[in-house]
Amino acid sequence: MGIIVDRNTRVVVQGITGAQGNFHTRLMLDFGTQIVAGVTPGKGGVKIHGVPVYDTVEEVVLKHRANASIIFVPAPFAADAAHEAMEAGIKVVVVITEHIPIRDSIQIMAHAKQRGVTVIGPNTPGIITPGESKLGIMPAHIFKQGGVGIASRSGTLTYEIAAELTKRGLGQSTCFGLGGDPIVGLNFVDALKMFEKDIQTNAVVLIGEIGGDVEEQAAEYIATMKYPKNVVAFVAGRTAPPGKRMGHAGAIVMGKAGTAESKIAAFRNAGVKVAEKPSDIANFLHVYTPKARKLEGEGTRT
Amino acid sequence: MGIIVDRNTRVVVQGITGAQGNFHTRLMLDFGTQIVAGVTPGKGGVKIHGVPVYDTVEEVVLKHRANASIIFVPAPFAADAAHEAMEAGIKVVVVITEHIPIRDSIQIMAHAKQRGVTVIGPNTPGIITPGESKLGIMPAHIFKQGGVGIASRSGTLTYEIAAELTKRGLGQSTCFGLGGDPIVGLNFVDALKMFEKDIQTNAVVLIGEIGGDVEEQAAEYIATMKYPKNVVAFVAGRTAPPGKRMGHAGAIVMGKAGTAESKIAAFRNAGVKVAEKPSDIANFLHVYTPKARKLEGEGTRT
Amino acid sequence: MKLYEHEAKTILAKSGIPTPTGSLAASPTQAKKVASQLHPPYAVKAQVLVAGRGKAGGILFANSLKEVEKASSKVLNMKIKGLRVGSVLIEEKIRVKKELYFGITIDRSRRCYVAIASTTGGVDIEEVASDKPEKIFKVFIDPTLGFRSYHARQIANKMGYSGKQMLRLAGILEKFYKVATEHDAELIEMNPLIETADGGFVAADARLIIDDNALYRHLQYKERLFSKDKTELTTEEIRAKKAGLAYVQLDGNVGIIGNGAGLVMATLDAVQLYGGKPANFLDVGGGASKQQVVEALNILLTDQQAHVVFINILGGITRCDEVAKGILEVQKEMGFVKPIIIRLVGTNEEEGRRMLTEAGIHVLDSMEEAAKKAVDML
Amino acid sequence: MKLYEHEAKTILAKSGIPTPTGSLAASPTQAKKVASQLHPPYAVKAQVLVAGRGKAGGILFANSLKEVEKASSKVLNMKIKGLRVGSVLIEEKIRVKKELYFGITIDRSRRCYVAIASTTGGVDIEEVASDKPEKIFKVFIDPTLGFRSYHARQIANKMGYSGKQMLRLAGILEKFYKVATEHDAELIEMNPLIETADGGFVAADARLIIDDNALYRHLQYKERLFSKDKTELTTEEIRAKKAGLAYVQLDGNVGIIGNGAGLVMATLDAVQLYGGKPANFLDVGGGASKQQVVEALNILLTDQQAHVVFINILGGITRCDEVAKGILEVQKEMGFVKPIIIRLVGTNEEEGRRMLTEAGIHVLDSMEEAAKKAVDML
Repeated sequence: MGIIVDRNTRVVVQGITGAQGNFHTRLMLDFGTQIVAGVTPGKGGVKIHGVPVYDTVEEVVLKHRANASIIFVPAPFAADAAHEAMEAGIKVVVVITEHIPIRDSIQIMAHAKQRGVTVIGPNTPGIITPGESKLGIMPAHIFKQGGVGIASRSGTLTYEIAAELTKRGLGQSTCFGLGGDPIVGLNFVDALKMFEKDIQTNAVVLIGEIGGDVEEQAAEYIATMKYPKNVVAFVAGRTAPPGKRMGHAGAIVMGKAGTAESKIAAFRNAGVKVAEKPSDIANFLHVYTPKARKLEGEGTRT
Repeated sequence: MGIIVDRNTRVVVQGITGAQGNFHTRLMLDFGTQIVAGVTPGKGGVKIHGVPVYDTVEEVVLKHRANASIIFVPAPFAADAAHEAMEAGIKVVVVITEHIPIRDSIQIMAHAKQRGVTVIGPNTPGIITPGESKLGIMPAHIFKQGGVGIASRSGTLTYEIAAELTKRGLGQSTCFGLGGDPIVGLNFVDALKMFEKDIQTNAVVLIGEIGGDVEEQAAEYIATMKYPKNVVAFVAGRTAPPGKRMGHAGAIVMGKAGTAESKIAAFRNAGVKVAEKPSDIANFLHVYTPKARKLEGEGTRT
Repeated sequence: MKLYEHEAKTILAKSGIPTPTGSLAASPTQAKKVASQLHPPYAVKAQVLVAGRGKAGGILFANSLKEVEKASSKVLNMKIKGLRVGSVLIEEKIRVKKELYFGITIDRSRRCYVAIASTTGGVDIEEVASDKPEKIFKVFIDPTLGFRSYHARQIANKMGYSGKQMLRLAGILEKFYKVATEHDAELIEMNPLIETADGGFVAADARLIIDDNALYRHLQYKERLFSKDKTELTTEEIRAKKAGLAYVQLDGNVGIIGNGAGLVMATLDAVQLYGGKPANFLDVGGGASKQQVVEALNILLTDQQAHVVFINILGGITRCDEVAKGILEVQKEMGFVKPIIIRLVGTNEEEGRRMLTEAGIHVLDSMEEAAKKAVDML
Repeated sequence: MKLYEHEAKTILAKSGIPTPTGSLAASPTQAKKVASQLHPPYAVKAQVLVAGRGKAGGILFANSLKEVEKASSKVLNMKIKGLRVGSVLIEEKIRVKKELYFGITIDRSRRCYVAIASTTGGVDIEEVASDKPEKIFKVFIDPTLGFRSYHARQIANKMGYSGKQMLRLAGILEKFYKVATEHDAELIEMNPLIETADGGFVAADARLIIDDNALYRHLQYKERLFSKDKTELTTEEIRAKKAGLAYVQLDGNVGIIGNGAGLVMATLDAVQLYGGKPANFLDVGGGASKQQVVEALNILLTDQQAHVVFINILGGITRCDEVAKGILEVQKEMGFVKPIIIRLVGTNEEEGRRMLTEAGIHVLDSMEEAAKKAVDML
């Protein structure tokens, strides 16, 4: 269970022969992800960690029935790789690559919408359903199977929070990064909808940051829909000045828009607990999600 | 009744202030078509034959609830006009304009598919549902309300055949021209499907010509689906040499593809009567469509 | 609008696609001079705007400058499918490992461009498509996506190439698509696209037809629409084109004028049905002016092959009185040098018929009757 | 990457969009010379890469050449939001009938470009959007269609123009969109776009920010990424950029280094929560090398404002031993001139901690504990 990816996800790694692709293919295989093939144009025929490499995604879908892709292709070619995956019939595309031009990302998302493809990223650490599948670059050992769904705009901060939850006995259903760019495939509302349907998930953690308004949208959704599961939020960037990009291309306060204050206020108005510091999240979950503790016992098959 | 357009069709004329647009607006109004407005960029505010003119289709849809458009805009701007109509929410777009570049037409059709818009043309005489609505440049007096649906790849030849049918007492449900270009919005199979559902239509006439394979597709459809209504076909261009465009951009035999022989053979194999000359069509209809005669009596309210 | 091979190749070369080294020559002496800058062996290729030039002897090979001169002289004196050869392209002959095909054209059913590749090149692709469909690879191009580099790689891959050679071929295909869209190509081909002995790829022959309707976006070509040297049209066809008439010369004996492409085709068919043979297709179009009718009639009256002229007008936008005026003007100016059969119905029919009848010209009602009569007059 | 006003205007002018007549000057004398070629009155505009220049006195008007010289001298001696004014743009002042706004930027929620227009120009568009939303017209641009001429007409129409003036304005907006896409604009604005007394339109001010990630497609701009004169960055920010570090200078007293944008932001927040004030944001990114750690530390150790440095590393791709090596190298080369608090967990944690502990450097486990301690050290 969990959302988007599970033990049946059949993964193709695009850009598998690059340094990053190669390295993380090994880590994903170690984790148990079903990697059925890799693609690097011009390198078809070789093997990487026992995984067969092809020239095109089309072949991989035909021969190995891949249904998800993780992209490590350099930015100038990453959009093309995403389009290739989508046209070949892949329904989940995780774009790890950062620095993709916005214009390219806009086209990726328009294409994805046409074909009903779920895009995670670009500029995401990926997605992990502990105990089942990992399409990403996150350190696997800090996660453990359980009932907390995490959607985040940040990589390392997610690890910080997930590690703390795990240490405190709160396992995770699925954790994923929306991506640090201004244009990404999923937002918090998408995440909330999916976590709502997932029976394994009994609480949701949203890790936001300055820039854009996905936090405000999520708050409105939670309030309007009387969201049935416990939600805890954290928003990074309270000290960020306007007009400056804080590392992520998408983390920027424009005038009065996209401030941490606005997001925190929106969450609080919607009745969502907002943590002042990462360690508070586990506290809130322990207090407000009694069911969360029950499911943890099961979360050890990893 | 009839297909695509009827007495409730609310028409905007794009390019209404041009010579063609102006002239045919008068003829369409005379016929009784509900023309709610015209559009010519930069001419907003004037009136043509009492019809208010606007700068944008968006306004017309808002203020006059137009749901169909007929386009007389010159070729270099016609594609833009079609996109404007579709984006404004118009669901039937009749493109009279000829000489639209193929690349532009391809984009029009892709956009139409996305939005579920019916495009007739380009390079079409338009569509007429006798007694109800006419979005086109065909002479109205040769048509009469009745039970024969006509879909045609040619203008004048349609008039020839419709006039003969009318003279012989065979009225028409709807007549329209697919358009003389290689890329057009509707094909014969689309026409057959719509005429099948239309209770007024009891027989269908398909007027084909050399080039492409919409006739072969129609024949296959009729055979496979055991098409329930009587179909008579005519194919122009038996004497056309390969490699030469016969007036229409789409009327060209490429090597061995698109010949009249191939089309006639396909129809005959599918059990469709093919007329050797235009006057045979009425003969075939009289012999094979007894019901056709019944409905004619009603076809006089024009 | 068809471009010459050498023009298409110049365009391809500019966009970075390898083409054979060579240049154009209009005389045997010039051909020899061009060849003297090249490495033997040489290819001497007739520049004509019709297909099937090879079979007609329009491509010769030469090993020496003397042979180039001789071959050029031969080719420059040829007529291919009725067209005079005005120039030859002298090129270095390529060392062929394999002949491939790559082209982009329009798929009418799917309403999109289609890229077509084959590992059997240098021959008619339609024949390959019907005889060995397994040797044909197609990509239907989604207009919102275009032909992307992965499409090029998919094709190169299916053609059996891998590694750097696959990437090299894919790179060429991608550039080729760019040429196609930038030129509004209705058809663009490299046939053959040659895999050379050293593993490279060269467009040994190229064909490019620009969508006539898009010529307003390509003004450098639009100018020559009416130039005989630069098109495959006959003098009469150019004359008709200038007058805004759609005219195709055929080899029968009944000259035909009508309005509307479908109606004119049906008129040709009817004439043949009754035993005649159409001398031409001539569509005056919708709303023809008196002057266009005059021009149309003049073309057919001076056509020695057409023994009878059959005018078939069904007026919609076209006005019968305007057509009648044209006919009367021709009668007055040059007289009818051959029998003319007229069928005239539709808009302003009465006025038109009255004018003609008063001038002693008989007018018919039925197209089929008129066709029969035209054949009877032969 | 931000372009200067005069650069953006040159680009607009090239694409056919009217801009005021004028030229750049780097000295009062040169300014006078430029003005001597123009008609009075004149505008003297500071060229700086920050917004709010008008309010800061960076735009002056002049009626004579003498006044131009004086105004230029004044402006060229200014610092605007900490940036020195290196040049002024001297232009003919435009006779204003109305000030409009037109811009194209990114709509994050709808995942597309958005064209924004307003009949209230010359002011901050975000303020107009919140105060008078009825004065704002938007077109969300479908990436498969683009911003077409009818979109431009819809906007011009809603802005209240009709007839030829509407078409003229629409033509400018269409060209503007073309500039936006051709330059991969993240934000492009004409603010104000002026309707002149004679009914024309002139881009009186222009702003263009190119998407940094797309600079590989715009190599003429990419070169200057690290040039102080051509960016709004401080010396330290350029130094960080060269080293591949994301660095933003702030005005607090606790220097902060971390890995991952979200974690570093959270670290800043934690420092503030415990009563400190962050001196900067510095993200070494994923998989930082020893050399990057050295560079990061050097920047903070030489920052006079930062009294304490807090290093917060949670190793994923980043290896703790690599970070430790960097820290040790700095310690050896220049010594720690101020207190350093280190939190180091994750990949190769044990090795990293061992190395630091052996060198006598204390390492913490918890980010919050470390933040508290850093503040305590102030």
